[in-house]
Amino acid sequence: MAVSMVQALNAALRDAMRADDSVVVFGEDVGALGGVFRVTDGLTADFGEERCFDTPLAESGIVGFATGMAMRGFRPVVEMQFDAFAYPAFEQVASHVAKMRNRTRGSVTVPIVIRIPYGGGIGGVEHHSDSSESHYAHIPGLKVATPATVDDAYSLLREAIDDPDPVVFMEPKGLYWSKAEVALPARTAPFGHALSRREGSDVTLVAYGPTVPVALEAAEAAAENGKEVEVIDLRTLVPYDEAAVTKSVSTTGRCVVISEATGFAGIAGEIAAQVQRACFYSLAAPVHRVTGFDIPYPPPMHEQHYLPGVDRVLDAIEQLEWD
Amino acid sequence: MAVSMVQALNAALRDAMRADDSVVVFGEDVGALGGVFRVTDGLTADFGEERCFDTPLAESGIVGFATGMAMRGFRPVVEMQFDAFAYPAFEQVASHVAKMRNRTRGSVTVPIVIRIPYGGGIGGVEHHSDSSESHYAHIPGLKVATPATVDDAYSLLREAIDDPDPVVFMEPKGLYWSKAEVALPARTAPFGHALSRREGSDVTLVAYGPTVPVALEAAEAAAENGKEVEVIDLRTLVPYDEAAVTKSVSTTGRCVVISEATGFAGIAGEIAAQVQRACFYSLAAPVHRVTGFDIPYPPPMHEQHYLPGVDRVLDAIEQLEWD
Amino acid sequence: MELPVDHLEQDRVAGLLPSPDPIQLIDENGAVTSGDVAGVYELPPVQTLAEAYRRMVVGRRFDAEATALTRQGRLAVYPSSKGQEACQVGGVLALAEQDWLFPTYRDTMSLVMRGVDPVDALGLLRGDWHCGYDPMKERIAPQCTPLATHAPHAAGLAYAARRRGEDAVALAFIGDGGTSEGDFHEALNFAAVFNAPAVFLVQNNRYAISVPLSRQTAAPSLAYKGIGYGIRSEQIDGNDVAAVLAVLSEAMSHARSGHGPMLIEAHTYRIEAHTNADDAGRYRDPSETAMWVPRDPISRLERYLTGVGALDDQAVRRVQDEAEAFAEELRSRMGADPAVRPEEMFSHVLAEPTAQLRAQRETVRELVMRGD
Amino acid sequence: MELPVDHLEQDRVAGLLPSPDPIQLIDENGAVTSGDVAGVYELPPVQTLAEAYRRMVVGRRFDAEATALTRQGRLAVYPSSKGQEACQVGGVLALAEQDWLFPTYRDTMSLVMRGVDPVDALGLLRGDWHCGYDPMKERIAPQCTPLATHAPHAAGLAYAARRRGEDAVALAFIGDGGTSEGDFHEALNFAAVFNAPAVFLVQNNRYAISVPLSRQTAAPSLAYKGIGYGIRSEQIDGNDVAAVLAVLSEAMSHARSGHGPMLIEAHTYRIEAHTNADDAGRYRDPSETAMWVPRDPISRLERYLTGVGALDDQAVRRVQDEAEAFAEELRSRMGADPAVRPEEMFSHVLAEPTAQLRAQRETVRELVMRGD
Ligand SMILES: Cc1ncc(C[n+]2csc(CCOP(=O)(O)OP(=O)(O)O)c2C)c(N)n1
Ligand SMILES: Cc1ncc(C[n+]2csc(CCOP(=O)(O)OP(=O)(O)O)c2C)c(N)n1
Ligand SMILES: [Mg+2]
Ligand SMILES: [Mg+2]
Repeated sequence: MAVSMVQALNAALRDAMRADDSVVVFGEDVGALGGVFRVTDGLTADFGEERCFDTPLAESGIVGFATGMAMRGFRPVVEMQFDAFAYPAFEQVASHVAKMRNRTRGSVTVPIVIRIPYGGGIGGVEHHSDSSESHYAHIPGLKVATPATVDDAYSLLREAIDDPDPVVFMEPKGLYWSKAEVALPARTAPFGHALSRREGSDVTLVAYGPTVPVALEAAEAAAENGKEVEVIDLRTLVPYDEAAVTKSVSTTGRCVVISEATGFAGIAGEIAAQVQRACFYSLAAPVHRVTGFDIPYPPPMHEQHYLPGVDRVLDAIEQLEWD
Repeated sequence: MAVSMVQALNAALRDAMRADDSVVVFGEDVGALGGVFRVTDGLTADFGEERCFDTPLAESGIVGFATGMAMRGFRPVVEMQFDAFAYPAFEQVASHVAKMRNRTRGSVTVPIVIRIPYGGGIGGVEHHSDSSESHYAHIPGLKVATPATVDDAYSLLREAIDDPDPVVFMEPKGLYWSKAEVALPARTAPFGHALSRREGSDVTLVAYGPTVPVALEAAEAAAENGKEVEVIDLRTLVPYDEAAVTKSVSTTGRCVVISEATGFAGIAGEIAAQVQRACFYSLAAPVHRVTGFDIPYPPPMHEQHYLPGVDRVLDAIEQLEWD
Repeated sequence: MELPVDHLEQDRVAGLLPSPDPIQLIDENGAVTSGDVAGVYELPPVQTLAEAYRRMVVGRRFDAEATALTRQGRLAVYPSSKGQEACQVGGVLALAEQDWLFPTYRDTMSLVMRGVDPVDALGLLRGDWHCGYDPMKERIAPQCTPLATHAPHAAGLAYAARRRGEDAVALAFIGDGGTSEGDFHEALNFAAVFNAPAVFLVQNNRYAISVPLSRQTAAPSLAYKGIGYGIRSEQIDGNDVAAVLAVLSEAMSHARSGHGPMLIEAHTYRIEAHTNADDAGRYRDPSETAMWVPRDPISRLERYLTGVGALDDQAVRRVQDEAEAFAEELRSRMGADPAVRPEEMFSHVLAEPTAQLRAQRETVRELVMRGD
Repeated sequence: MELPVDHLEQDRVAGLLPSPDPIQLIDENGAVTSGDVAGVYELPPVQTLAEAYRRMVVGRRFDAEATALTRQGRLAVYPSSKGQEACQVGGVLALAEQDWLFPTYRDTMSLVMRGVDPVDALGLLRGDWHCGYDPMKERIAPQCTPLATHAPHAAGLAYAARRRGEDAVALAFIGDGGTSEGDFHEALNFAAVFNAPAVFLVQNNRYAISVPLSRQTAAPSLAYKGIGYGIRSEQIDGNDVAAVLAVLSEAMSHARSGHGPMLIEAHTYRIEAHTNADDAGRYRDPSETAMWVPRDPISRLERYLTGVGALDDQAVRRVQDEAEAFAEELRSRMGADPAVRPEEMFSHVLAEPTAQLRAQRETVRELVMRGD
């Protein structure tokens, strides 16, 4: 059956709630409305107000309240309505959620999942299309997962909820309505395992979340020019599967990292830095990055020019010293 | 006269307040107390309550209030007491301060300076030694400056206050009491210009803020082993002086980036990624990074093992394929 | 011996608390009421009310047209303020030329009613730029989306204006949901501590998207938040433009004359869904919405003005014609796609683009030239 | 027709507002007062007060010893709670076994008075680890430094406990300065909306480091913040342990019996500087501090207990001896550097260290072995 990413996420929440009484879902508009993207659709109806409920409109409060509940044995899955609206919770995330286990030598753990729809491409007005994954990846103590496929949406979210550590679960909102034939419950690879979405021996594209389909499309186009492109989907930014990326680039000798977020000081730089070090002797060309520009996410009528698209990826591949 | 970095910063604030009536200084404890590090010492006494004043204890409020004041012609210089205590203001910084010019096509500008003491090495308890420069560097629309020397503390802060853009001014608190013979007012190089703090032809150390003295000390030690080390002090992370780093590494063929912040997805990765691309054919070895580990900043009795010290820098240099 | 805490004058406490029931000056039948128990607020002059009527009618027509424009794909999204016209119009009528308005995404009507070109006012929602008007020229901050984050700006700007000797007050609109955010708290506190001439008007339309007021607060009413900051507070019937005007005018002069900020809660109702993209049927019963129809801010004022002889059928038709013409002009001006320059993305990031930004702009320029 | 806003019962409003003057049960001369105008609160039994006296004396001695330890370089820093013993001790005496405490950096005394090993309680300030005690075992959250951020935790934990059918209340300490943070606002609101059994005790010691209360708020008093959340509130003489105990006990049972959170403002004073590293002379006059000496929480209770015959010179000496012994043992146990294992930095970051963390731990291990 064709399942959308939203449906897969919804199913993951349902199945997790069914499997474990301590899983509770809350946030803004997650109850009767089912979330502005309908990811929590029907949960209140099916599990009751106690298991899925709306909160006052205050993201720091939501994450702080979740922290307190987690201290007393719950597994809160909270929704931040859009990426930029998670910023008010930044202190709670950085100073408490990420650090609680460490501060208390493992005595207090807060296995919270913070779901954040991120990225652009949906024609949203300002503050609705940010990509903040690099911020979270830069904070030790958090795991950061981001699905690119429907089955991973299910599998990674289930794993995130079961994980003993807090997980920032970044949902690529541009892919919410993407569909695939998937039989749920689907279990794919665990956290920390990148997956190759396409084999290829000439160049490695490293992508995650919203840029995986872009990479695949670019790979198809490059194939027409006789270049065999491997596409690696990271799936989790933390833990980062350095081994998989190194293995691929050691073979291909070329690498392009693709990320929708602002490039400067972002996760794509981390990956490039690791690749050049691990694959120094295999690289035929420097690692390139294709990322969002170093500008605020633009208004809807400009976003096509902001997003790292197939053409920019193909341009980057072209520049990888082929002669 | 030997001047400390704190004194230089204080002098810069004074001179800026004298030069421009619209400069106002506010934050927590900046008034009668003169700031917990005494950077604002005497400003209220000398310029009056209207020019330097204490606020309620609320960082988001401070930055938001500053934004409003800047909209009406003031140049607020606000203090965040410690690095982690700027997190509550994250949304104001990311969603407004950084974006206001862009949102309004240049009509509304908010030339605020947000002063943040950052980094460790002072034996502070938890939440007092974070290094969050990478977060700010990753947000388009902000400039990020960080002095490593006493004269730069003065010069960069003056420039930050005069700058038409908002500046996150990161003060390396471990160097607050470092002294130098400096005649104030001192003017050094402008924003966006890295400075070479030591010449050397064998390897380039890229550092900023608290890691500049570490780099210099490592360079001295390496010299004893016959290695000539160039030390580049970035001074501003945004704008980033790519040209200066490229020029140096093109000559030396080797590069180590040193940063106290958590390494993963931080600014050091950005620099490494840029260097490997710009200097691909000059590099004799991959770019190495010596950074804070990917863990929460440790308690005082552990911090000596966390901080990127001379030994780790020398180890990194050793690994740069010398035969 | 007494504790060295200020001995509390109960008068001071009473002076900060709102009226126990919302101030109402004209009831839904168009009759003048004794809704202001304290007798502090005066019914505005009939000319003012007639002008408010005109603007509310035009404003509602503007709002309907904007919703229509979303169906034609001319706007990315539109959050309607239908039913909130008394606040939208009363709010800006209370402003003097030099005053500043801090609106949210829901308050486009108020921008237009203050005189912003409606096409510019719709810039954000049309999507050619984030803010389509010039805030400095209009003295209207960019419409704010991250909830409550504009409230500290209003406090700061008001304080700054006072410091500069300007006679300006900042009026910030905020939703019931927005009052739950930390920034609301910090803004009110800063405004009070610095005695900033700022007025905070909470349009309590009883929903934050789908979340009802009861999930937002357990307070007797939102106006009771003021005393916790030492801010004088009031609650009003937000569908009675006479009450909005009277209380807001008092608040503005309270602030203007140096008595500090004021908090007003306007009880109103969001007649439409949160935006055109929202499905209100999921979370509220149509019967609830129906209850608010007789409380409509326009019809009650129409009855009042007709009753006092300040409005007749002909005048009503004149206003409707004006509204229709307004809508028609808007529709035709919004009919074409606006010109956008992709390189403009790089023009306003910093005062001067960095070398990196220039290089990135070049990339876009080339891609655009290649037609990608 | 009426607005569909809850018609406000003035009783409800009155029930949420604090007493106009701080509740005081024993005045500074040790005399029972009629400070509780409403007559709601009862003077605690004399045995309870005697126990409070004992703990306050030991607590103060502990505090002095901790300050002394900073001078010997045994603690990185110490924020004294001298003068705030009535809150520190009254606070924990009001707790049942199953209750949770959410303290700040200033509340080490309360930890010790609840029974945490003083060496463990000083872990944060000694600097061998962030939190030196086991929060789950002690039912005391790690002492919180980022101001007010623990307040939403207390709300969440209290709600969770109630959901689990536990009979536990969460008591959060917070400073006057901390009430200005957005997280304070959000915590109170969440607690109220979810009817969480949480009690928020504001120790208003009139300073946030150097910033006086007047710069923190313009409210009649901080307790007036409660009504804005629909939270019952009270203000008390925070140096009168009888008032602290009586009001806090009432608050705890209010919360425990399902009536929701309560906010209490305790008027007190920070006798010492902010920490040993602070220089209070820069921002306050010694004469102000002197004013608070006669209001001392210990001496007034001593007078009261002596007056009612529950304490004599011998008993006083016994308590002092106990305090001295306590301090001596602490001093000797803190005399040596604690053992630290550098690799522990990597042990608690995640449940399982990643490959990268393992590699980084190896780096440290090698450096340590090399003696760097
Ligand atoms: C910080 C933040 N969180 C969440 C959102 C998403 N959001 C947009 S409008 C809205 C509801 C706002 O309700 P209210 O403040 O009552 O204003 P109204 O829309 O009713 O006018 C939400 C949750 C946002 N814009 N900003
Ligand atoms: C979010 C945050 N901002 C700033 C600080 C720095 N700081 C530590 S204590 C303090 C004053 C706190 O005052 P108050 O809440 O009254 O508590 P008290 O110290 O008087 O007990 C400040 C500003 C902090 N710890 N956290
Ligand atoms: Mg609303
Ligand atoms: Mg205090």
